[in-house]
Amino acid sequence: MPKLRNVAVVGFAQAPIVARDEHRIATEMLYEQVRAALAQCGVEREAIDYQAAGSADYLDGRPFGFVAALDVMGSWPAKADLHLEMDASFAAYYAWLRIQTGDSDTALVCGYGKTSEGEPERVLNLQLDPYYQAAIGLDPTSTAALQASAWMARTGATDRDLAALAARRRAAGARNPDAQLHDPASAEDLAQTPWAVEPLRRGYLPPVGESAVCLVLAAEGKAEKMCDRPAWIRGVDQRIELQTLGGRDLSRSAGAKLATERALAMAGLARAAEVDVVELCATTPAEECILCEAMGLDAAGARPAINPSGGPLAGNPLMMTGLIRLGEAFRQLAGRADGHGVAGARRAIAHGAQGHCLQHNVVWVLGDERRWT
Amino acid sequence: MSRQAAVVGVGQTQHASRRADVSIAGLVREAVDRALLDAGLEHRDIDAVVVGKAPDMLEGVMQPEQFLAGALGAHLKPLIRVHTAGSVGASTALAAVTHVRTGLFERVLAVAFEKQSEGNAMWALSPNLPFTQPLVAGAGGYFAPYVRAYMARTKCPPHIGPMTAVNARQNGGRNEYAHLREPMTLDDVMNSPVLWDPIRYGETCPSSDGACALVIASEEAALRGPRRPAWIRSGASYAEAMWVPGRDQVSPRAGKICAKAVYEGAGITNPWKEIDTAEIYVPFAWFEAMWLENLGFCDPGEGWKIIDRGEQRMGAHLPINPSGGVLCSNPIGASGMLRLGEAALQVMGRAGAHQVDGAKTALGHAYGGGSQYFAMWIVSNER
Amino acid sequence: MSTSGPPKEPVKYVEKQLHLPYCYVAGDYKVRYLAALKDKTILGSKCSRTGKVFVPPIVASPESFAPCDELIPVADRGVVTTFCIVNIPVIGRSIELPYVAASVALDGADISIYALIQECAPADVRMGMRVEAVWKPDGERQGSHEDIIHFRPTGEPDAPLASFMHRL
Amino acid sequence: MIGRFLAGLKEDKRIWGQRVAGQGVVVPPVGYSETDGSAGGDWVEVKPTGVVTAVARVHRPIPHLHPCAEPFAFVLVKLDGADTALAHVVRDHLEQLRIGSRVEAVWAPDAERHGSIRDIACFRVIS
Repeated sequence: MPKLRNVAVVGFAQAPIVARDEHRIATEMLYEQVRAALAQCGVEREAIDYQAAGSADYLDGRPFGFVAALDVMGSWPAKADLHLEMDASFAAYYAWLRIQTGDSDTALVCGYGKTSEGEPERVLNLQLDPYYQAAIGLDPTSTAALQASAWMARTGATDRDLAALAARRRAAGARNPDAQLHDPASAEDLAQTPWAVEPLRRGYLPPVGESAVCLVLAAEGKAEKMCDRPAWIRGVDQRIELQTLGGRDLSRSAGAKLATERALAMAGLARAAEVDVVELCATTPAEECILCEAMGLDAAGARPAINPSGGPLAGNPLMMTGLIRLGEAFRQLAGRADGHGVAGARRAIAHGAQGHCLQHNVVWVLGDERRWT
Repeated sequence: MSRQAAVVGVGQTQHASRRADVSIAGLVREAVDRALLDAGLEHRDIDAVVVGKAPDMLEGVMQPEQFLAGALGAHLKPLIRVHTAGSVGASTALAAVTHVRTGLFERVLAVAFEKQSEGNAMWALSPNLPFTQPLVAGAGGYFAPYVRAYMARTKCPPHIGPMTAVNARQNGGRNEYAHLREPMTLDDVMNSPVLWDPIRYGETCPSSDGACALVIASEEAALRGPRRPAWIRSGASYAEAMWVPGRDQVSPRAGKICAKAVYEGAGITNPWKEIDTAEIYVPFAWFEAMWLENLGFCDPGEGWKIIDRGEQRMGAHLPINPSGGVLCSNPIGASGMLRLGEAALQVMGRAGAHQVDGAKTALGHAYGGGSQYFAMWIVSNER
Repeated sequence: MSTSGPPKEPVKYVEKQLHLPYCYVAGDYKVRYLAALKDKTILGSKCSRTGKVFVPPIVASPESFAPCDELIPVADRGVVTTFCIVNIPVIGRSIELPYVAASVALDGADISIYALIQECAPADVRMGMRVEAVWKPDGERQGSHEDIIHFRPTGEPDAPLASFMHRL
Repeated sequence: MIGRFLAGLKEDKRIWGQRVAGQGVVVPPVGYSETDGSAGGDWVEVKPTGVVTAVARVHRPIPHLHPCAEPFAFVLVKLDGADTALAHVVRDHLEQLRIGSRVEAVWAPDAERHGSIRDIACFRVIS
């Protein structure tokens, strides 16, 4: 392992997730979050020397949608920059790499996009290979249902188990002011909701949501000045898998397992269960259970607390859901989670994902103390 | 933390208006296989993959790197997908360099591609933004007004663009991978239809299918490789906002900032004297003169004179785009990486029939958006 | 089982027509801008730090990073800073070729808009030419960018190059 | 590879897989191993029958996206002789469909096979 720099999350601002913001376009939503995140850190835009963003043209419904975001990220004069056509959690990963090279000390990481303007079921069909999988009309809910069915068949899990997990996340979401779903719902109620795509019920899935997110990273030396309780990144790793649904064991997440092992090793931890809080980018209860299995966690356990924010089941703004997990981990460690705070949280795992059936996973391990001396 | 990185493998496809013989994956693998072969490596030697391409609308597949992960040998590896408009190929290569310079990765595969024949590029590049009158007709329609402004500002003669195009074709004729290789005369260009006045057909890049792949390695890994690598002396990518009052799209500030960063990083104080050849992103012939100024090879208003004097031709003082450049091959997403890869081939001494004699230091450059994104590197034959 | 493989002559293409509906939010600033067009008024937004005016209105100045919190009218006339004459068609566009797409700096605005120049031969359009908006008649304006049919020359003397070269 | 596989569906109503490193017989084939990136190997014909490994029942199809207007199921089918599963649909006798069900390919009529994965119209449950 090469010598690494201690880098921390020092600021995080998120627009509350809503079904549709009727008043603002995506960049207008983002501008406020960039300002808010900088204000948290007590700095002006000039203090940040790198910027990275994640978004997708097809969700914007236009080519080069991300170019307009430069105008609200403070890109004047020109800033060292990279845009990733990915969930913004991967933009954070890249910004972390960039700080590791020593070329930058601080970075803005932005995620944005108005999912409500398009029809994600149709749009995300286009992520699949055009010859075999997109051509038969698969949509993200159907691929998630295929995955859920394979997992249920292997583990013996039932509809009641999915309902129970969804209900727990709904209860947690009710305590998070930025979550989209605020009304708790019992497992019984959720189990009565109609099928979205069987074996997934509508009550188990997040509705279309949108937000805008800005997170600030800073290296040791600057981080302490920008935040009284920085969330130090102790380990991170990301892995993609082959896409073909029938070419991998859909009931497991080999990528999340490997990324977790590598991130934990970097962090000097033996097991994921040694952390206090876990935020998982799981958009169905089955995905959450698959991730827990991959990471060696108990999805129903009390500690570590899993998705105390309600997680994506309480709000899933595409292209930033993963970055919000990292932001939530920061809120927990920095004592800024308020109503959904986990008492005494000192270590956290944040997970981001994109693609059908958890194709691509990034895993962060954070702590309230520096990793490297 | 200032670790060095080097290019140890370069691969590119045959570029053509339609590569009907291969799928998207086949096209990408043609470039990757050549880059790996060049580096004496196999997929298993690669620690991470960085993929770049321009708008997904060009092929009708969203985030195609997801279905291409298997084709790229990326299964269970780290991968990121970059999109920075026209500069994307170059910023993809630079993102791979970042990976290596962290010390966490020994060898990273950078891949960029476009299969423009599978969609309608003119449509995909003419965004009908909501609530706005759709007037911009493709990239040419966007950039033509700034070409006009350049001509008005410098009072240059009208043959500069055509001369640039003729020279590009001459160079492209020596590049076995180029899409357009047939020579053109000044009259051919002057008499070609005016598509977006003042830009003529003959001054315009083609629409190509193509891919490029580079293997970027750490210093130790590069020294173990079978060939002499191209050492990456510096690299930078910058972007600037669009609606800034007075923002100069003829010579954008972001381009100057980025150039300054790579020159400083490489210890270059006089680029005209210290750089032996440059591959710069010229999708419309007039941009060669514009970028020569923006990149600091001459004073403002003097770029066209370099071309008029022929100082940017093969065998002259500073050969520009010995490969023929974007004017001869333009698989959009790959075009920026081709510039950086061609610069690397020059300092490796392996550019074949379009090799610049004795090239030791080279610039690779790309730009994108409304002249907002810039990505460049300086490569050298010495550490 | 045979191992000879499938037919040697491959299927060459898989065709797909994409149909993706989108429904865009205009945003409050753009809503007010579009509504004002009905009254033959072009609104811009003014930077709270520099006082510079953006048309169409945007919520923050990309230059100063400060909010633009005031909407003010600008003139419906200005100067062609630069332009191109479009001679090739785009799928789904109905404008007759050739047409002039110009950057027009409206009087009172600090950035230029894209505008269609008509009522003169394309060859007669000049950098520096003064132009004005041609509005749809009263009662036909819908509060959309189509309320301005195009721009046309005013006949005023051209603006000198130096007066607009810094704001193409 | 993809083109020849599709030609097999269109012209011969035969399903071909490819034996690749690390994955065994891959159906449908892409010409390379998706696990290690190595280039593909021999063609192997597989049977039009197989076993269902995953089921997603669509009760309310999405117009102009899903392949039919009536309720149906997306399935993954591991065809006999294949080591990977094919994503496809089952349209009839959905009440009999479950993971582990045996199914067989139903071919589109000759005039409606155009060289696409949908030249297999759907799968039907046979046990």
